[in-house]
Formats: sequence, structure tokens, C-alpha cells
Amino acid sequence: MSKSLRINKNNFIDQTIRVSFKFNGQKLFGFKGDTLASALLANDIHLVGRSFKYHRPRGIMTCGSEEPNAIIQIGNDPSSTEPNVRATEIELYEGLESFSQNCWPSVNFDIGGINNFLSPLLPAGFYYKTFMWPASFWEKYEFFIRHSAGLGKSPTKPDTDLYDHQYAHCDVLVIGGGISGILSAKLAAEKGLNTILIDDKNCLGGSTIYQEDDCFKINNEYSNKWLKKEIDNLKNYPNLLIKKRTSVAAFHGYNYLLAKENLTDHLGINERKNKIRQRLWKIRAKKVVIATGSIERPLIFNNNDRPGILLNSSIKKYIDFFGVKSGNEISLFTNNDSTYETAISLNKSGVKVNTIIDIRENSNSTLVKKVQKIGINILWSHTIVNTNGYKRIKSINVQKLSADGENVVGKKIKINCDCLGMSGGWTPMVHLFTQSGGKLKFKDENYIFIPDINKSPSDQISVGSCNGIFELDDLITNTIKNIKIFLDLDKTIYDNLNVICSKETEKRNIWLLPSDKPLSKTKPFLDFQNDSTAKDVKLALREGFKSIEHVKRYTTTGMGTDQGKLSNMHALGIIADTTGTNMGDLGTTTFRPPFTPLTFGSIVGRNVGEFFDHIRKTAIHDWHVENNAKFENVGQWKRAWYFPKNNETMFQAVQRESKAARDNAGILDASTLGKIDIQGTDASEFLNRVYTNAWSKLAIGKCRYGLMLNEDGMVYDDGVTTRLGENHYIMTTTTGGAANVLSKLEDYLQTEWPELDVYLTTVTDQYSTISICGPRSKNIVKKIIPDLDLSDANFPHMSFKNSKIDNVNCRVMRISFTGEHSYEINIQSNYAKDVWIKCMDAGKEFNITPYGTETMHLLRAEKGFIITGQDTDGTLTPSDLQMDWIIGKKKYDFIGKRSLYRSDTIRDDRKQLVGLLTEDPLEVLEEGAQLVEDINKKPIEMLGHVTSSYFSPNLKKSIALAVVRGGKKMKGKKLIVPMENKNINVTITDTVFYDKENKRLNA
Amino acid sequence: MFIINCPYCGERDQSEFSCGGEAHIERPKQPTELSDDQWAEYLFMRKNIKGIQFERWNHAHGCRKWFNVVRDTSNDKIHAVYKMGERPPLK
Amino acid sequence: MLNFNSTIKEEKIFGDIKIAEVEPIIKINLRSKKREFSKKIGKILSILPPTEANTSSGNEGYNLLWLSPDEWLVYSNNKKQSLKEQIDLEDRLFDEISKLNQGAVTNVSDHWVMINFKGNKIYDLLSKSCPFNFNEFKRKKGSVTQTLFNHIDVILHNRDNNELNLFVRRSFSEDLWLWINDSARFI
Amino acid sequence: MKNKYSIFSLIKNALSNHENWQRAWRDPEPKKEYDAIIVGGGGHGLATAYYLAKKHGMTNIAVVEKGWIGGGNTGRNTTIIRSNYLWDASAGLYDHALKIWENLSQELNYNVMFSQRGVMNLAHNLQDVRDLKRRTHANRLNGIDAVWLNTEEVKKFCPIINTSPNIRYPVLGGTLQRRAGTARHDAVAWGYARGADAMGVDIIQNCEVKGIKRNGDRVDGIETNKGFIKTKKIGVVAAGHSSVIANMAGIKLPLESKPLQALVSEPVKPIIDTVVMSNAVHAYVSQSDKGELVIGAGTDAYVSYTQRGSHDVIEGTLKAILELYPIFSRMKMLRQWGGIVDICPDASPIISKTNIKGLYFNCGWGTGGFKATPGSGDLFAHTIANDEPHKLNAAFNLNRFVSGDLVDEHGAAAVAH
Repeated sequence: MSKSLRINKNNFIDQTIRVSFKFNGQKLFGFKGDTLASALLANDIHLVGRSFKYHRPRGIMTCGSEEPNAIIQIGNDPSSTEPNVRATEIELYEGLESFSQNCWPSVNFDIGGINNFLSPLLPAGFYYKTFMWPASFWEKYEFFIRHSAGLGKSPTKPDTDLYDHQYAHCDVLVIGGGISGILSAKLAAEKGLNTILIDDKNCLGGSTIYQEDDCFKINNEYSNKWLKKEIDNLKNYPNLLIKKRTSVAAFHGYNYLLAKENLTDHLGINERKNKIRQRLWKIRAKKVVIATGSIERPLIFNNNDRPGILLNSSIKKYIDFFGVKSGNEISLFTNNDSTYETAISLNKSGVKVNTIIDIRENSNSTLVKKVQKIGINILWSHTIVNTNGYKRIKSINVQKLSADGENVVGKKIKINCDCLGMSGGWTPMVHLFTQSGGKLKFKDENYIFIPDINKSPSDQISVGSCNGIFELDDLITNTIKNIKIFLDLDKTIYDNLNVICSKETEKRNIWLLPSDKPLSKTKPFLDFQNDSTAKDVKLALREGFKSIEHVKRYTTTGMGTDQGKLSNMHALGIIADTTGTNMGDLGTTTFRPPFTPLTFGSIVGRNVGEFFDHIRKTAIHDWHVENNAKFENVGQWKRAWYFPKNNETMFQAVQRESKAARDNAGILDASTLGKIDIQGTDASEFLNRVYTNAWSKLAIGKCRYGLMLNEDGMVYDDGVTTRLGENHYIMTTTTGGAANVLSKLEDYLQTEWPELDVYLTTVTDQYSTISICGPRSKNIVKKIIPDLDLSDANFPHMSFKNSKIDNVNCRVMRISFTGEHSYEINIQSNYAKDVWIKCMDAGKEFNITPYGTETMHLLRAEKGFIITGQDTDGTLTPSDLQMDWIIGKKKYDFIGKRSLYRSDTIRDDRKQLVGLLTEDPLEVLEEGAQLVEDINKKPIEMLGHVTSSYFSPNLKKSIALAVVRGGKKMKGKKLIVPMENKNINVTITDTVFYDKENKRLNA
Repeated sequence: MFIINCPYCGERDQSEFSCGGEAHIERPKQPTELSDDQWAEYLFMRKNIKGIQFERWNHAHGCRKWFNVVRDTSNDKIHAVYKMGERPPLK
Repeated sequence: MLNFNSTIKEEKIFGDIKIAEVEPIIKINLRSKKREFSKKIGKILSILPPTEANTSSGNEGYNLLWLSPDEWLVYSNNKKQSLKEQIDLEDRLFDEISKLNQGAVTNVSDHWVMINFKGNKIYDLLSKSCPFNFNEFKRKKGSVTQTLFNHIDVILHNRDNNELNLFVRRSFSEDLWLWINDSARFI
Repeated sequence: MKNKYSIFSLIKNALSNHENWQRAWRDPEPKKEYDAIIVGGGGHGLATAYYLAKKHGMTNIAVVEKGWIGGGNTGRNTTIIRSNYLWDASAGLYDHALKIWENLSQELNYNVMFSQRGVMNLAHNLQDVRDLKRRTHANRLNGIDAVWLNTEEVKKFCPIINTSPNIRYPVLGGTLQRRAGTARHDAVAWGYARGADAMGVDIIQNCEVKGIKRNGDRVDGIETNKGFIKTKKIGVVAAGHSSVIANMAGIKLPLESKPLQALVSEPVKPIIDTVVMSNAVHAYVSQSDKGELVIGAGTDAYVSYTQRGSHDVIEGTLKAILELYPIFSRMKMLRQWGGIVDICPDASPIISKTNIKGLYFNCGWGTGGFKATPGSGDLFAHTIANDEPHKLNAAFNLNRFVSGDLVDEHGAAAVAH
């Protein structure tokens, strides 16, 4: 069994609280404060996963969000399992269950590992060159490719966790709680600015907080001790909000940032109930300070991917922060001084560092001297040419570098080790800066891209190592200097800090380290997760893919879940070296949001399930529910669709309702229609301009139907408008069109016709509309409003009356969408339900029947009335609808008029609205079915389609409306509706099927 | 999400606004006098500029007023706002 | 008498936040670009319509909220006002303004549902789904804003320190109420 | 002649450590004059050049690209391919393309990974049902495979969809085109580039057009950052930047360029094996061979050339995704990006001559151009070579905006696709 790699000393995790967890079924223990990665390492487990393409064994490589290998499935509950979690980021909790991904049957023995031996056949882009024979076989190949790709597994049941959103507006947002971020936040808070400080860890202080060495001192204290006091002091600022376990995912324009706060992922399963799992902060900051630090680079050498190979700074964090030694016999490979801090930390904790391999010729910094004094063996000008060990590194082969760094010379040395650290220098985390639109510049001496402050897109600043400043003294001085300018500060509490630190003088960078074997025989990995190597990059270049984006896409470098945080710089370096280009000229690939992957749940927040979209209800809605209505979604409205009785089907219910409305009385909740109150001295002129017909002569108290067009001449909306007074109208719109019509009318009024004295106010929700129709409707209205004279003489069709029900004002219109004698009562919504109930009571003796939208549609179809959006589709003019009568030919202009006279809109073979009757009166056509004249013609010519179709209980036959090319002139013509299994014979008719003489309006 | 400085209400989040496209395309006073080509020019043809564009926005979820915005479409920076009927700046 | 049916009919408390519908009260939308308008309003309501954006004026009886340079919302502070008194007020305004072509008066009492919010954390609750920056708003009693709350149009009126009235269209009110109830659990 | 790609060439090259692969395309300097120049090295432009060379014998031609080939919308789209369009003209155009897709890997000797895993469009309200049935009937009569599925059949075809009747907008059915599917976007650009290059077409990258030189009513050549290049025929296939080129020639187009966003999740094992689109709730999703969920979002309503859009659009899209697939709540967005799409008022493209002799435009593909790539290239090549449209693209002329004979696909394709 594996041994423990835990040492007893450290300040950051609580070794008194033991936490049990499982990895691949094995029960293990860690401590509170561990990450899964530190706990696994403490249990001497390095092998945690398999790579994407070659299924090579891979171990934990880092301690943060850049981790390419330790990608784990968490949990196995089908609703809460989570794929692709970085073991380096998830905090250990009691009962955590974790599994390796992308391996079968197990991470130790993975069948897919055969790909490693096939690797010569799988160079970059191999799949573009093969799997093409036989032609029909791609989907079969693809099946296997798909099943071997992918990493973890998606949950298979709905998530039961909750997610939340929060907007925040602040003066200063500081991203990153390392030393630069802490200094910045404190200076902002000290000035009294409303400040937010965000850090993705549960502990502030970055890497300085565990930097306890006499090479690094601030005001004569260890840097970590000094910083700890500064952090403790932050709580004294009420204007400073600190958010830990929160990571900024995206930096959008106008200083709009998204940050995800983790609230429960670190808690035991039982502690999570009824809590928000993640909260997405939507932050608007006047100023942004980016202090995201830098990440260490790997080195690119043969077989640099074995379990047991980590970044040097990660080895340091595991030992100093978590108290975990990554191995018992450790070698460190480097090109810079920071590695020597790791060596000192390991040594201090009693871990053996057998050798440091440094590609530089020498270094004289205080750090290096200290290591030399300890007596650790340093091989200058050496490189690793190979590593050995399949599931865990066992040894390394080392050789001396040639002077130009392109070859190795001399004898190969073999060094045994169970852990290898590597460091290729540091890469500033400029992701957020570039996401916000910032441009980078290349800093040659450090081989890094840093923010070009002259090309900063918003009020922001990058400080600390993300700005390319790495040494403690420079970093502090620069941060304070820049923040003073940024926040316009005079003097600060940090003006006279005394900082001591080791200074690096020697630098050497080799993007691709040579081996004793030719490149083609080696595997120097660039992108560990996606298995792309330096060879792949060179192959892509040979094949003519010269843009960095081409290379990235062809080799998939940087396309893994780590988004190339570790690999991008080396890929660029190798391209630059190979093509002889300056890296600065090459540019970088685009860093796209999010910085770290963001759950869909957190992006959506609470707007799931019942809150997916708003539900709009009428004031009478509850009555419909109580009376067994089925509802139809019309936009966001819930409209009563039909009211089934005693297990009726929809067809039966609609037939009954339709018949009842014509035989006795029907009642409909029409409250969802848009209603716009129009006032002003130019109201009539305004209506003249927006409707196709004329309005000036409409008498007060009269109603008129209007068609509204788009400027392209196509029918847009329709409805009845009533003249309430000399300068006062109420317009109705379709349910779905209400908001758009109002906004369109406002647009014309404000921008095209500002001279008109007209005011529009929406009153859709103010008034509920109860429509009562049928030959006995008059009797019912009489009972409800006894004072109202309902005689045709006083109250004819298409007129309106102000009235009162009890003491409540109401407007009654005598208008009809069914062809029946009909009234619409408009009453303040808070009284509508009661009026409806009163109507039902009053109508009982007249067999009043509530009906829904389906019956309304059927009844209007019997009369040939259109529904915009159903019988029209944005391609029909009024003339196409056989409504030439509604075009005010004498009118000088109205919206859309000019478009009606274009060469293709005046043609008479356009699609036109017609009626259809089926040969078999019982055959009901399918809405959407197509119409043809000659079924045998090839290619078949479609003349139009069925827009509305019903079985009419009043006519006892099937009726339909359709649009047909040249239909106006085709009355009596026989057409065919070709269905999948039969052809239906139909005849073109007039659009009005019922009561052509309109006798029933006054019945 | 932009911040748009509504000339009536002040700075607000973009979600409160809707965009009405290119500004200063005046509706012809006498449409019937126009040829099909001229009418199509008004109806459909757009400069669709990459760079400084004059465009119309509506504070749809605020004061409901339409106004003009000068925005660089190559980087979405808003350079000015002005009310309907006012002279465009920077032109 | 007709029964009055408002949408919410309940009062809820979440920690220190208290929310409740305030009904029935009269609400009237006013539109005008005319000079005389302000004087006429002053005469009828004894308050002048504010000309400064995002502000309100008010007295014991009524509040007048700025909605746009030519639009205001009047609402009453008096839940006890009879329907007849409400109608009288509407008629008086309509006769003086609409009929005399001084602008437009529209009754919107039932168009808007008014919800009162009280408590220290009401702005945290609103900020769960409101992109509006409340930093200024919450400091100034009487300030007014129209914005989106959970993607629904609302008018907000700062009544007092940690107290505001929210207006939402009637058809959306139940949906928003349920959403508020859900979200307030986590404040 | 280029080496043929096959498993055998792969083995052979493995033996020589992949040192001897030929360049996929040359990297030529522009000549002084070409018979035709294609402006825009995306899929459509490269396909146009390929067919000009292959079918019309025009090999003295160049493709000029201001960045790198396939770097615009070709490399930024969600790779959906289908032909189930409503109107005859659209159906003809897109099915022509689909038929070419079916043999494209073999024709180009480049695996474009056209995967006919089916595309399903869902209906969520009664008008959706009418519209989709109308489209299905029209497709069937036009010889395009499309079938109507009821809710149970939708569930059977894609079991992870939430078809509960209790959701806000229940799935009321859908239409399925089985021949539809996805392809590998980069491969399309690279395959056409390799094919065109082999026939002598010069593909000139990092070559930005700065001006169109006119000689009276005809074109004379293009000004570029690599100098003036003379030609009598210019085919502009510049997608979101079409208007920019048009302005150089002094004409206006009926286009607006808007940001269109898309995103992918982290890769997971196969979970959805088809493409599902939903207009009413504005979401569509498929899963790439790599395992990423590929999700298309909508466009913003304003003109922008920034290749980024509003976060609200992403939020709205994922909201719809979780409504239909609540199991994806813990999936993580890995990457989001934007493209610039040029949209016509009738949501149909333009493949047309202009009033300037020798100047042709292929644009206005809006949110759905990828699927048409091979057909668009073929028909545009025909139009350029013959100075008149093929019958399949005759309806997609510029004059339709004057005469009013629009090909209005809004009803059928109002959402990004």
C-alpha cells in the first residue's frame, strides 16, 4: 500500500480534522483544507488520469486552474455528478467520491493505452487524411471516435442544486488576492472607495502567504508574516467587500465582469441542502485592478508528461501550504531562480532534493547561493533528455547542453527520482486583460506577453506579476506607484516600505529542449491534455499551416479544458523559432471567456423550471383554472384554449362550444389583446398614417377595424379602434403584437412625426375584456347593465357606450369577431373576475357557454376573418388577403403604402387568401398542408398552403382558409392536397363560409 | 453589455434599451413620387459602417424615448448621445 | 357592489424584508408637453410635476413620479379613498388636461400593481436581477427609476430609508411575486 | 499533383517520421493580374475558387484573405448542415449544397467529417406546429427528406430532451431531416484550399483589400496591402465585411452586420447523438466528435464588427438549453466566441451580379451560411464564369429588394442556425 507523504508541519490546513474520501473506489483520508490533489498526493497517488488521444498515464502537475491532467469525475449520483473537475481546485469534503476519467477498465490498466503504441499513425490532423474509405463508412468510424473521445460523463438526471445571480456596482474591483491585489484593495479602501476584492481560493495571500524565507523580507519581517497582518487588517474597512472562492470568469466591455462564487462545493453533502451552490456576480466597476498573477511554465523535453512530474512552484505549495511532499527523492529541472525557493522549502521540511538540473550556465543570486550552501547538487548547462517509468517517474537521463542550446553533448547521466519538478519560467495571466479588448506587447528579456497599457480598452490597470513584474521589491514598488496614479492618491501608507529579495541575474530560455534522440523519436508534450507535441506543431508548419490559429486548430494545442494555459507560450515559441519569426510579430491566439469553465447552472441562475419564462395571466385566469380550462401559450400569456366537460376530447369540446356560441351565447376572455390609449389633437391624423384605411370621418362612439402594415407593405397587425372622443381613441392590437405595435408607433411618433400632438399609453393590463356573443348575448348584457339601451338604433354594430356596472366605469363595444351579435365589456381588471362571474350567472338561463381560443379561431374562420400570424406570415399584402377595400386609395400616404406598388407586389399571381372546401365534407385538412394543381408535374409545383382548417359544427362540414398563387381568380377550381399517404381533393371557394349576408350581427 | 447614457435618464445598462439601426435615414416625405429603386434605397439599403456609426436607440424599459448614439462599431465604444432632432456631433 | 380582486392578497416576511401589495389605490398616467399643464396639475393635486429626471414630488395625498420628459405617474397614499373619490379625481384631471388639449390623462390604477418593500436588505434582493445601480437611488428619498427586475418592466419609488414601492404590470405581477418569494429565501 | 491522402499514405509517412508530407497549399506572392479574384478566404470563397477552376477551367485566379483562411465565420459556426427550408428557391439552393456535402470528403480527398446524424426542429406552440408542418409538407414535395415527429417520437429520437407536458413551453412535436447533420468546419476550408491550390489557384493570406478600382461601370482590379492586382472579375465573399467592400466600390447593400455568438462545453462522453434546434425557445445543440456540446446562441440587435456580443444573449440561450435539457446544468461552458454575420432583411442570401460590371457579391448568409458552403461556391462560380446566375441562385439576386420579390425565410428560420 502507498505510504503517506504528509509531513506534520504547516499553517494552512487543519490536521486535527480528518476527512475521508474515495478515489476510484478506494477509501482514503485527508484533512480539512486539503484539495483533492493535495490529499491524493499525501496518499502518494500521482497517477490520476489518462490523456485524451494516446491514453498515456498522467499525474497531478499543478496546484491550480491551469491543471491539464488531474481532471476528475466527482460523485456518481446521476443528478449531481460533475465531470472534468480539476483535482487541484476542488476542496476536500467528507464523503467526496472521485473517479478517473477517460480510461477503461481502470486508470491503472487502460485498453486505450494501445493508442500510445499507434502514436506514429496518429500525428496532428491524421483524421483529415483518412477514414474516407469506403465513402459511406464515416459514421461507423465516427462512432468509435466519439466513444473514445470525451472526458468525463454528463449527469443523466436533472440538477437539484440551486444557482443565483447578484449584480454589484463598485468604484474599484480588485481581481486576485495575492500581494499585489491586497495592496491595491487596501489603498482603494483606504481612500474610501467602494471596493470589491475577489480571489478564487479560500485563503488570501497568493504565494507570498507561504513564502517564509530570509531572502524575502518586508519591513524586516518575513514577507508572509507582513502580508498576514495586512490581510487581517482588511476587515476594518466597511467599504471593502471580500469574496473568496470566487473566480472572475469574464471581463466584458464597459467594465462588466462576471465572477462565479462557489458556496457549497467545499461542504459535506449533508450541509448543502437548501443552499445556493454557485452565485454568478455581475459586476460593474468604475475601475478594475487586475492582479491575477502568473503561472509557472513547464519545460518541453522528451517524455515530460509522466506521473510524478510537477511544476516546481506546485511542489513548493504542496509542501509549504498543504504539508505534502510530492515524493521522497526529488529532482528539480529549471531555467530560473524561483526553483531554488522550492529546493529550500523541501530541504527545510526534510525532503531530499537529489539534483537541480539548470539549463543556465550559472546564477549568483542569494537564493542560489543558499541552495549551494545547503549542499544540493546543481548541474549547470544540463538538460533532461528522457524520463523513465510508465505510471510513475522512476528516473531521468540528463546530458550537457551544447553552447547554442540546440544539441546535447557529453555523457548521459541517469538520476533516480520518484518526483521531478520543472520550471520554464513564468507566464503573466493576461487573459482578462485581453478578454476586455486589451492588446499585448512582447517583452523580449522575459519571453512574455504583457499588457500594453497604451492599448487598454477601459479604465483598468494590471499590477504585479500579471503585468510581467516578478520580483518582490519591484512588484511592490510598481504596484504602489501605479495604483497611486490610477486612483489619484497623494501619499499612501505604503510609501516607505523596505523590501529585501533575491535578484535574478541570469536568464536562459529554450522553448524545445534537445534530446540525444532525433525529435521524431521523442515525445516532448506541449498540450498535456490534448496530447499535442512539439513534433505536431512542426508538422503543421511543414504542411503550410503558418498562422498560429491554424497551428492551434490543426494540432488542437490549447483546445483542452485548460484552454492552453500551460501550452500556448511554448507553441508560439516553437513556431517563432521554426519559422524564424519574432514572437512579438507572431501575436497570440485569442483568449476567450470564460477564464475557467463556468457551469451552465450558474450562468442561468434562478431562471430555470417554473421561472424559465414569465407567465402572464389575465384577471379572470383563476376562474378558468377552477373551471377546468386547458391553456394555450400565446407569447408569454396563458390563454384559455378550451373548457372540456366530462372527459371530452378537445375536438368534442370545441364543437360543443362553437355550436353553443351560435345557438345561444358564448363568453370569451379577450383580455390579452393589446390596448393602447391614444389622445391628442392629431390622433385622427396619426391613425390615418398608421392604418391603411381612413379615420378622420369616424364618428365619436364608433368602432372601426384597421390593418397595419410594415413599410415593406406586408400585413403586420390588425384590430379594432374606437373613437372615444374628439381627440381620444382606444386601439386594440393582437395579443402577440401588443408590445411591438406600441414601440413601432412610438418610434414613428418620436422620430418621423414629432409635429403630431399625440400621446400613446398602454392600458392592456388596466382593462380586462369580456366578449359575449350569440343570439342571446343581448339578454345577458341587459341583465348585467340594465341601464344601457341595447336597441340597434341606440347601440348599433361597430359602436361603443360608456357605462357602469354597479359603480364601476366600463366601456362596452358592440363588435364581433365571430359574426354573431356580440358585445365586448371592458372593465378595470380588478373587477373583471367578478363581472365575468356575474355574466355566467346572468347567462345561465340563456345557456351561456365559456369558450377558449380554439373555438374563437373556428368561429372566425367560418366568417373568413384572418388571424395575423396564422393566415399571414409577413409576405402578404392587404390585397393578397382580398382586403382591397381596406386600402384608403385616396390617402396620400400611410405606413407601407409605397411598397404596395412595386413591380412584384402589384402582380396578380401573388399568393392570395381563399377558402377551401374538401370533396369529402368530413375530411379536415392539416394546417400547413400544401396545395397543388397537377400532382404528376415534375418538379411538383406548390401553389400555396392551408393556413386555417376546422370542422365546422355549424355548417357540418370541413372548412379551411389557404393562400394560393393567383387564388383570387380561381374560385371553383379544384386542387389537390397531397399528404404522405393520400391525396385530398379540394375546391377553392369564397373565404366567407357562414352567414355571407352578415344577418346574424343584428340577430 | 454596454452602458448607455440616456439623454433623459442618465447611464443605464444596455438591457434597458433596444437598438433601432442606422440613424438619419429620413422617411421620404413623398413616397409615391419615388421610383422603386429610390424606395428600396430607403427601405433596405444600409451603410452598415465599420467604424463611427450614427444610430438610433430606444430606452425601451425606461423613459421610452428614442435618441441617437454615436458608436464605433469596430470596438463598440460610444462616443456621444444626442436627442432626436438635435444636430449630430462629430459629423 | 362588485368584488375587488387584486393579484397578490398576502404579505410576506423574509428575514428583515417585508413585502406586501398595497391596494386599492388610484394611479393615473399623465402626459404633456404643454406649459399650462404643470399649473393645472398644481391646482388639482397641490403638487407640481417634477421636471428633474428620476425624481418625484409628493404631499400627504399624492405622489407624482417623473417617468420621462413628458410623462408622470400619480398615485395616491390613501388606501381608504372611495371609488367615487377616485373617479372624481380622474374626471377632474381628464376634463382639465385631456379635454382642453393640454395633454393626456389615463387611468392606470389596475394596470399597475404596487408592492411595498421594507427592510435593510431590499436592495440586495432587487440586485439579484436588476442591472440598475442603486448606489445613488437608495441614498435619495423620493428618487424614481424605471428599470428591469427579473426581465420585467418595473417602476421603483424610494419612499424612505430602506423602503420603496415597486410598480409592475398586473399580468406579470403574480409571476414576479413568486420569483421574489423564491429569491428572498437566500437573502 | 498532390499526394493522395489515405491510410496508406499515413503509414508510409509514419515510416519517414512524417517528415515528407507536402504542403497543403502554397504560399504565393500575388501576380500582377488574374482572370478573377475572390475576396475572402472562408469556406464560400475557397469553394468558389475551387469550382471556378474545376468546372469552368478558370485557374488563373486568386483568393485574397486579409487574415488566415477559414478564420472568419467558417471557423466560428456551429457546423449544422440541413436543407429543410420552406420556400422552393431556398430548398433548391440548400439541397444542392447538401447533395455535394454527401460526397465532399471523397471529392476533395479531405475528410470533412460530414456526419448525417439528423437535425430535428422542435415545436413549442400551436403556431410552431403549423409552421413546421407547412415546412415538412413543402420539403416532402420538393424531394427533401423531412418527417413530422410527435412528442413521443421526438423523445425516442433524442431521449435527453425534457418532453414533459408540464414545462413552460412543452414540446408539441418536431420535424426531422435525417440526411442533415454536421461537418468539421476547419476541414471544409482546408480541403477546398488544398483542392483549389492543386489546380493552380493562388491563395494569398494576410492580403487585405483596401480599395476596388473601377474603370467607368466596370471593375479594373483591387488595391491591397500587397499592392494593386488587376482583374476583370471580382467575386466578393466577405461575410460580415461585405458592406465594407461594397462601400469601397461605391455601392450599398441591404445588409446589417451583427454579432452572433456560440459556445462549447467541456468535452464529455457521447450524450446527444443528433442536432436539436428550437426556434421558440432559441436554442440549438449538438455534440462534437471531441465530446463538446456545441451550442448556438442568437444575434444581438445592433451592428458590430467586434466579434463579441452581449452576455445576455448567452444567458438567454443557456436558459433555454436547461429548460429542454435540465441534465446539463452542471456542464461547464469552456469557450464562447462571436462572429460577425451579415443579415438580409428577408433572411435569405444574395448571390448576384451588381450594377458594376465584373463585380459579384455572395453575402447575406446571416446565421446559416456554413451549410450552404459547397452549393454557394458552385453557384457563385457559375455566376462569375458566365456573368449570369444559375437557375438555382436566380432568385437570390439583388434586384429582389427593389421589385419586392423577397425570399422571406423568417417564418421558417427566425432563429440563428
